[in-house]
Amino acid sequence: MPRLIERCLPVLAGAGAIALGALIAAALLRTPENDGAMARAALEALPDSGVGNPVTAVLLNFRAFDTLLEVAVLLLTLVAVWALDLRLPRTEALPASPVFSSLLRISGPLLVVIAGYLLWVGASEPGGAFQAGAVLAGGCLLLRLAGRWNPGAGFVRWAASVGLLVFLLTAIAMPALTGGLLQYPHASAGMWILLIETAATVSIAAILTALFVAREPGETRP
Amino acid sequence: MTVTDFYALVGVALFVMGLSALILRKRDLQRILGLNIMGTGVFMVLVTSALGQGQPADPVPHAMVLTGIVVAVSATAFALALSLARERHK
Amino acid sequence: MIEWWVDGLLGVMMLWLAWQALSAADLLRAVAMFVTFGLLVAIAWIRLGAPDVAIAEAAIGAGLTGALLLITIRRMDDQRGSGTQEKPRAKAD
Amino acid sequence: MTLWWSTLCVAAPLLAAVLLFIRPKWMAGIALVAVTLVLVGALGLASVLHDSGPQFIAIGGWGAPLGIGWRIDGLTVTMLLMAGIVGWPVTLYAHGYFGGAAAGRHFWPLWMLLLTALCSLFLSNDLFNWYVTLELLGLSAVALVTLSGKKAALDAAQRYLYTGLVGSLFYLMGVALIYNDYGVLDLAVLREVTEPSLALWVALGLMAFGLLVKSALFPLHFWLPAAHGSAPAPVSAILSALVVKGAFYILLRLWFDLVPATLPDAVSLILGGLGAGAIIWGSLQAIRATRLKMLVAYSTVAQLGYLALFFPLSESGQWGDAALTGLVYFMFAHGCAKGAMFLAAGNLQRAAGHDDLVSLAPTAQALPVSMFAFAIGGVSIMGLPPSGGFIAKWSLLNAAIGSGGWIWVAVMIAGGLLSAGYIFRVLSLSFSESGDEPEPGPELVPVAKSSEWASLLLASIALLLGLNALPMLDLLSIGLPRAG
Repeated sequence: MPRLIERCLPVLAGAGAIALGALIAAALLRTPENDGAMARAALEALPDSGVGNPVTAVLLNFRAFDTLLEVAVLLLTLVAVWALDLRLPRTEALPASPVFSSLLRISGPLLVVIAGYLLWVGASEPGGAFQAGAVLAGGCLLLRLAGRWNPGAGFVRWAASVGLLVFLLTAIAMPALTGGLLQYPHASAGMWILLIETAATVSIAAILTALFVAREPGETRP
Repeated sequence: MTVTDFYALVGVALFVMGLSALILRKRDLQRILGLNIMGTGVFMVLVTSALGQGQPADPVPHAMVLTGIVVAVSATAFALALSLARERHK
Repeated sequence: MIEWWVDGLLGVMMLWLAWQALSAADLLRAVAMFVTFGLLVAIAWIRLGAPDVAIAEAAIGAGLTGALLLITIRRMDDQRGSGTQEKPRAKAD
Repeated sequence: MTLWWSTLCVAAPLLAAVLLFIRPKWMAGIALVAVTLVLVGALGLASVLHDSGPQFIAIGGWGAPLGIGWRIDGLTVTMLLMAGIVGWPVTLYAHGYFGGAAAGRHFWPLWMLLLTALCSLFLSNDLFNWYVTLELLGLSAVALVTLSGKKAALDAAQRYLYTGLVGSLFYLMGVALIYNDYGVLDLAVLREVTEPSLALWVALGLMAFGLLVKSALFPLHFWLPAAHGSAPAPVSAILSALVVKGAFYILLRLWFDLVPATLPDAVSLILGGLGAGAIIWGSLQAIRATRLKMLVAYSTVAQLGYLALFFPLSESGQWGDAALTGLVYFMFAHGCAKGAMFLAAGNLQRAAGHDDLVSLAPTAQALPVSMFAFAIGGVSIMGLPPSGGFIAKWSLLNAAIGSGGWIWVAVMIAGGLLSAGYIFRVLSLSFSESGDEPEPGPELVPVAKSSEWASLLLASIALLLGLNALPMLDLLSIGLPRAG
């Protein structure tokens, strides 16, 4: 009996999946697209958001609460991975080679510059904290893999959490300034967003790097 | 059928492909790939919903997908670490 | 007409690569297929007018996820290879 | 004031999580303060509600449809109170349970993030914001399960993780379909604009499936017993008492605001049927269980079935309100009772080093406080007076009788008898005379007094809910949601 089920499962799963796909496809194609009211609302509010890139405006202003929780998801993942206590070997550095180190000398600073550019330009053009953080994480990883950089436990913890901390403190400070949660003062909205994004970039880079390393700093085990 | 519809259908196909892989595959890594491809399918349906009739693109779905991508990489990192931890206990 | 060619080809390629990533017996090959898939998805985002998403997809969805997958495969091999596994110790019940 | 109280519920645990992450040494003190603040926030909201009715908060000052809104009515505040009231003893308990152990270092930030997710979920009224809270909730729950570090827990955690992620993606696909159709995420706006269509039905189906997987309704419960049974005891309590209710809460909101009145009766009948299946199947598995924590976990599967019984009952006109009252009271009472039972079971397991039912008697007799807590929790689970479980089941039963749903009446009575079966089994095994002094059993590990009293505290609240039900029922009735 179990063998029969095992043999039938691919067929059943395939048929079920196709039926499900057909149903969703029918639902998608049968309906007219929405009338774009949300797009209009977002673009109308854009001048008041403090930034020029509509996606950044949604992420850091209109729906900033989503993003706050999302940064919390990142921090959560780091704790979760550390809690698994993977006991990886202490050194996973790549063997030193002249080619690699000269590559590093060029690409390290370059990645930092690109990250800074993405962060800055995100206010008005495509880009922003997440993209910048990911690029910065790439740079940090290269440095770590080359054995050039091994930050201490305290540094990693602060860097990983500063984004969430700044974001949260800003969110709860706003009611005193404007009377609304996560509601920035009109004149300085852009500045607040840049502050949050800068802190978030540092944290995203730190967390993504630490997720890759997967080893809790300050662990005493050899 | 418009180009937008076409991409939406590709998204639906990716969703069901990822789902079936998750059910049928045995190895952790393949199932994690399945989850990621399933997620990409949902994101594609979301992004196509940003394109109305001749209007400028709606930024809200783009922001949702950005959030989704970050959540997906978090979940992937955790899932990979978890399967590594299970491997050690074998 | 040209437009349709680009999008049609892109869509078919994405589906094929996803299929390959999910069915390859060799995990390294599967990851390679997945990363390529991610890059094509990034192009699709540009075609759909979502450049912000495209940058994030290329950097995070393809790049970082790919790196995580690769290092995990390597760590799995290391763990299986080294016979000196320490006995796991329970931390609490 | 509404803004401050509701912000407190989210910001206090989140800030605590960050601080505990930066400085793991601070541990329990900060967590206990944060949970207390959640409770204070929930009580503050209750008083605001009492004075001026349901409230809305537009985060960022944008308002629907552009911004995210918080909706605060009796249901919201009851759930927030549940989180605070269950969370407080659990935090106290975890302090004794983890002590200085390494696992505790990770427990505290994870638990605080879970509480943040839960409070945000209860406050929110936005389809996509719910997705983010669901992910935060689900990932922190899975991470907490892994803390025991045992193979069984890691296997259960993986299954829990994959199932939860599939559930989230189904939910998100449903959200995508709705957004494609209406371009709105705020539930209050959607309530006004949605009309029955194929897309709406498919979207609701996808979302409901994802949420039912996450709230473990039979037969989608397959991941629950192992995860809840193998987690560290305070985590089991959190998962059974609170986490499964997060997804169900969203389902309930969708039911009232998004499901059109033209829903075929068959759908609610099927949901009720699944609930009946859960009650019977889960109870039978609990009766057959050989380990105490597995017994309690299967009891959760059974009790979650009662939540699904609500759907056919809510269709029954004037009895709908009674059914909703019963349902919410049920969630609250089950949270307290089940939390207490898991905490008590954890004490027994900690003391004996195992939780095999047959050899539990000496341990049970050495820990009278914990056994007493387990018994009181059991009284509420069985639905005997005077307990919160009694009030809840009484309301549900009333609604079923009033609307002539005799099948549901029969199922509820059968469920009550079956739950008495597994709970008395534990009690009789525990208090059975050890007879002619068997082998001088292994030394018992001492259990922290605070852990014993924490389980009793939670159990007493389950009892108190039955002794003084009126304030709670009043609160609940403020802005009671109605289908429309």
